[in-house]
Amino acid sequence: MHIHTVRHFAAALIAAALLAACGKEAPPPAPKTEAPKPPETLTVKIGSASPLTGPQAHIGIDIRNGVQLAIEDANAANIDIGGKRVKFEMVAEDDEANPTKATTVAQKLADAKVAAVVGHFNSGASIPASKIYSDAGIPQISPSSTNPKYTQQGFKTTFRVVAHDDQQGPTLARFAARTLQVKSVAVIDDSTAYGQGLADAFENTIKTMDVKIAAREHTTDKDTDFKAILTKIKGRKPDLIMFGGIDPQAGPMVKQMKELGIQAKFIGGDGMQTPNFIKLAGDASDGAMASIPGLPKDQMPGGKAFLEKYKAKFNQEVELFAPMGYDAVMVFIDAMKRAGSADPAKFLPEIGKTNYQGVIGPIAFDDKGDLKNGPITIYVVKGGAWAPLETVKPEAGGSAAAGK
Amino acid sequence: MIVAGNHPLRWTAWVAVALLLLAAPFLVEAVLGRAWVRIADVALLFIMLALGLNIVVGFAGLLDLGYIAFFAVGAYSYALLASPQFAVHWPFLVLLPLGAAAAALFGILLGGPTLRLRGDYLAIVTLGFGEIIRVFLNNLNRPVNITNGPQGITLIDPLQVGGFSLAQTHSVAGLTFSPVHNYYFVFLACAVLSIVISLRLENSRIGRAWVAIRDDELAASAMGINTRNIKLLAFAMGATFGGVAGGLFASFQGFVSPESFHLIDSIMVLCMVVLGGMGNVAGVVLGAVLLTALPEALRYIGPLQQRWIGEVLVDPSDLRMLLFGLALVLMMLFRPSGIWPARRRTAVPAAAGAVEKSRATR
Amino acid sequence: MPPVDTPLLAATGISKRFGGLAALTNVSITVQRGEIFGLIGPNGAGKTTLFNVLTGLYAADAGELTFDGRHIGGLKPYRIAQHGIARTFQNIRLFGSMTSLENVMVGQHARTHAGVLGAVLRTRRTAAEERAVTQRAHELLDYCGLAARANALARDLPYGDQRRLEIARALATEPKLLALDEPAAGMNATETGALQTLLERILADGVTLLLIEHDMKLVMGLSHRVAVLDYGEKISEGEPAAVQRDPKVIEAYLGGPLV
Amino acid sequence: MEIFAQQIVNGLVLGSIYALVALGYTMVYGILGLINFAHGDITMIGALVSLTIIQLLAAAGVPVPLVLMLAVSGAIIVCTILGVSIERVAYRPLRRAPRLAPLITAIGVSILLQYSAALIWGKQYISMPEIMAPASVTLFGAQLTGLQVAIFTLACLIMAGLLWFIKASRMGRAMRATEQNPDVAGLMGVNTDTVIAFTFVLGSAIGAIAGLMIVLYYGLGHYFMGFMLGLKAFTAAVLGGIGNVAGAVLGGLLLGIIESLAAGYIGDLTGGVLGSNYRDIFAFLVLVLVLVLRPSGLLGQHSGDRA
Repeated sequence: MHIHTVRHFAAALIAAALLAACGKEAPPPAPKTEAPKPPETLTVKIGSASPLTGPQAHIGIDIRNGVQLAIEDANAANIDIGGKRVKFEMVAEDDEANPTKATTVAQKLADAKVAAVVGHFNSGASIPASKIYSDAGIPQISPSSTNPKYTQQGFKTTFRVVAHDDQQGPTLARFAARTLQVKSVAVIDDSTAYGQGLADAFENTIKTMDVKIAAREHTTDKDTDFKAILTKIKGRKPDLIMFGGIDPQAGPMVKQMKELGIQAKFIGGDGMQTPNFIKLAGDASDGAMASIPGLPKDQMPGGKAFLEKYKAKFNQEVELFAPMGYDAVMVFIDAMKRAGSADPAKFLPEIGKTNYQGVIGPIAFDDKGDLKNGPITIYVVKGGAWAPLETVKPEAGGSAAAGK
Repeated sequence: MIVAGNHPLRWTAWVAVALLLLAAPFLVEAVLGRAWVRIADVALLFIMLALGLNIVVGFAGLLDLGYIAFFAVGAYSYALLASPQFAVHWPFLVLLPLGAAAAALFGILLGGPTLRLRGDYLAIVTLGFGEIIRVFLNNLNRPVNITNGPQGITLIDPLQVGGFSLAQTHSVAGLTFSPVHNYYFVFLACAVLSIVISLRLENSRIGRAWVAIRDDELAASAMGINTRNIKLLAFAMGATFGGVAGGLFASFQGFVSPESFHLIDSIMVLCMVVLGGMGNVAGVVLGAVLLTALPEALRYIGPLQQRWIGEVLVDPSDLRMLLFGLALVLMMLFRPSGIWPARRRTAVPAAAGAVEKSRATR
Repeated sequence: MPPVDTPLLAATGISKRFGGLAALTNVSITVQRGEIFGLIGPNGAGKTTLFNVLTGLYAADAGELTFDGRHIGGLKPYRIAQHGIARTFQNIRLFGSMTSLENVMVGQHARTHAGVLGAVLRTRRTAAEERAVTQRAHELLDYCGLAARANALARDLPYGDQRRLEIARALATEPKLLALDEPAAGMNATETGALQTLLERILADGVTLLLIEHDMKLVMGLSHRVAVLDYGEKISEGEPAAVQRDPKVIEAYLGGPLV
Repeated sequence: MEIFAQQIVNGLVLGSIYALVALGYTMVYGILGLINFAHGDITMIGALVSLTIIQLLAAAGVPVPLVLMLAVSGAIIVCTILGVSIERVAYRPLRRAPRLAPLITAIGVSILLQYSAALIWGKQYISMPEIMAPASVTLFGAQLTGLQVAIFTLACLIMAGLLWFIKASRMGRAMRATEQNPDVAGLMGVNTDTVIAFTFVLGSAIGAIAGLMIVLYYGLGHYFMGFMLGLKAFTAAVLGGIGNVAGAVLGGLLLGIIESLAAGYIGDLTGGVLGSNYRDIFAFLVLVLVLVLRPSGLLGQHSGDRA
């Protein structure tokens, strides 16, 4: 029996190795633009890591598309770095929005010797992966992870081009207290890192602004019945309900508010500023507000052109984070140019000194790698579409947010 | 147990396997890249998890659908006491046993009131338990912040002995030991230990009592087996494996958050046990390795479709889940004892004594 | 140590109801040390229910159980087995996925002590115990005529062997009383003969036997005393010959009074 | 007071949905002793099928009552075919296998249904066009829409119909006989295969109706929506006494009310230590408590841990 076990085990190992080998032989995604290489050309790989499969695939693919567009634009611009013509190449990996898979993917990108990585989408993926990039000395810019902790780990390689929760939340709070003049507010979150982080930041700021927290409630990112918490909130009669979460919850929530006869206004973050929110909420969506970091897309410096280019290329509208993905690549290339090298060790110090005019607006980083406070735009649903209401400029002082 | 004449051959085979396993990370890195060494690390962790669940499901026949909760308890025990969260940094030699003990305690807390329930109720209660643990981990950041909620815990200490940290690259005798290599050897040792423990338990008084309970609980109790305690023991042992694996996971990843401990992760481990062969240690190991490697191989399906059909028709992660679901059904229908059946379970289970809905003799 | 002249098992006034159905009403039996006690009665008379009460599977609604001088009423089955009552089942309940040898080894569970730590560390004590258990199991298989079947899966055994394996497994618990629920059911004459020899040998080796059996020839031939149940009540008790002449018994078996 | 009344209304409507799904669990469990893990996902399929029909027909301008008729018929047809096929392929061959086997198949079928739905409908939340204006009345200060009243009434009607059917019809008697003892029922001339298949038909059809109700009430569908719903409905069935039709409905309504009240009041009652974030585990706590303290449920007679 023992001898059997051993043989089987060996067979299993070989089978596993073969399986792995099969996987390896399968070709990587075909590069879109193949050009004959002149001898002085230097190929620089840029990684893109986001969920390409699973429930969040549409947002992950959006990011990858942004990266791809940037790389094609860069290649078309014939960029020279350190005297060599550079051809950029994208290596896209799927992290499945799963923390464990994210580290595997990060290792794959490190193996592929990418010069820089745009990713990941979820904070839960960006954080564990950031350690691997840091160990490998590969700079990483997340286009979308908003968890403050992401940049607080002390890694030199970690940046983001999106306002984190502690920036967006307080801005929302100030808008609610000053512009909307609310006196009491109910706060709901969806118990995710994003939703709760945003709601906490909002609550912590607005508490200090003479606004009463009428209720603090929670739901989940899978629930669709909010009647119980909304009924409780109804009893507290707040002027405003703030929701930290994404559209599949925000939509039905607004609808159920109306059914319960709740008069309060409704406001949320970038996760619900989507066309799908309006579809899910129907007529009840009218008047709902949401913030989104950056200027309105069509007011972004390169915004209109970017939107058109994106649509022409992919035959679909930008979901959310494609502009951030695009800008992340451009920030890398900008740093490479200034350093005169595509070697991460050389251009990494330059990233921190970035002062770049991107699609999303001016990009500069503070000492942790967070985006220096940029503008945040509040949108409102009017006649079945999102319309910009107000762009809130950063608070005086510039860098980083109201510390908690 | 074995014919004496086989001894030289047996030793050669063992030594060959041992050498292969020791050389594996370097071979894998050379052929497939370092990412696959990381995948091997994860596979070794899953071997431990699957072996733990195998004690509960395979040996004792108790369907536990919330097994990942014990993994979570182990991971958080480690994470909380070796990270800036509470600014304490206990050594792993204390934390791993502590995590195992905490998980075992949870196993007993769960099993105590619920183990007298019949199989399908037990399944649903354990499922609920798994969710309860996750919901608590997700929400114990208020009113007092313990787990840091959905944001998770960052900067967890790597395993280290004295000044030797597994999270650093070391060079020994011309070989480069990167963190994934270091962890590979630690995990390999733990996995081998788990295999040895499983095998020894299987062929022991306790192991036989587990299988007796699985085959016929009533007859087992008539043979003088305290079925409740022995089942509790199975839960506690299974949980211990999960707790240790959880601690290792936390140190390896450097980050834990509740999203790593969903029901689907419990089901994954269950799939490994069922597909490999419930109750058979070697089969379960094979199941864990296959089911860790397979999804990685399936990744290439997406780009292949893109290339051949022009678009991704079947999302690889969907395909993976469809295959798992289908495999669970087909295995139960046609090969209930797994791809590598236990010696004991070679016959079809339809012939087994226990028949559904059989009334106690009245 | 209880005095030797007390009965080994005394069940007094046992009643058990299932919903509206009275399965046992005020049944009392006593089994003396060193005898074979037969329990007979028509189908549904409550014999197996009484067995299940005696072995702790059911709790009696009323009545007292004393075994070897100790109260065992309300104890869990495993406690009763530890006290020294072993049983077989009418519809064979072996551990199908284990070998014959392992089945008998399981029987020794309550008489051995190895725990998880001992098993994992393979301590000297555990190894010695394991060897003793294996050896004892082989002896018991041999004793019951199953030596050649040691490594066969229980579920693959022929019917008669399964019955005998149940007995071997029960004996492994080192019982003072062995309760057999229709051990000869489904056996042919040769097998029944072999069974009779085996039971007599078990008795000779000092184990008291309690026997439910439909095979009248077997039960009357073997038993020292017999009790007859009908509709959950004891209608007769005594030596086989006397019981066979009891008009109540004849009536019960022939189904209704002879007018 | 008005808030309390509203919470009760919320709970009753949510509970009615649990009740409808719980009926499917309880009937199958009663007859086969099997937790049909896939039942929540059958409800999900019912919801998505009716959603698709409504989307197509409403866009084509078909009158609303006809749309609803067609949606419910379509959902029932798809779900019953699915239910019966699952029973035939995945459960029937395992009827005499160890208990673990059909449970594991059930989990497999559940995963298969979810990801097949993901393939067909995608993983996005699908929204429903508004086909009915939500008319609402006020009762004891609580807002009540016509749809809410309809859902509650429907749950009660279906329960009453089922009770009558099981008591009075020939098939109902056969179902009871099979539940008591399948072997004996077989000997008495009951075709247990047919009875079991019929039970799946009934359960799946009710699940389909529940699916439509969910779509109408919440206005959206999703491939994963059946999972949590199924768990809670199963809890409801256990709470009421599994195998018991009236118990399933009672359990569903109670669970709905417990959840609503808990989400609404637990934060204040515990001084903020617990909050609505624990809502989803109340169902499980109820389940554990019931199973441990009274395994037969509120209306059940069988003991929960019979061998």
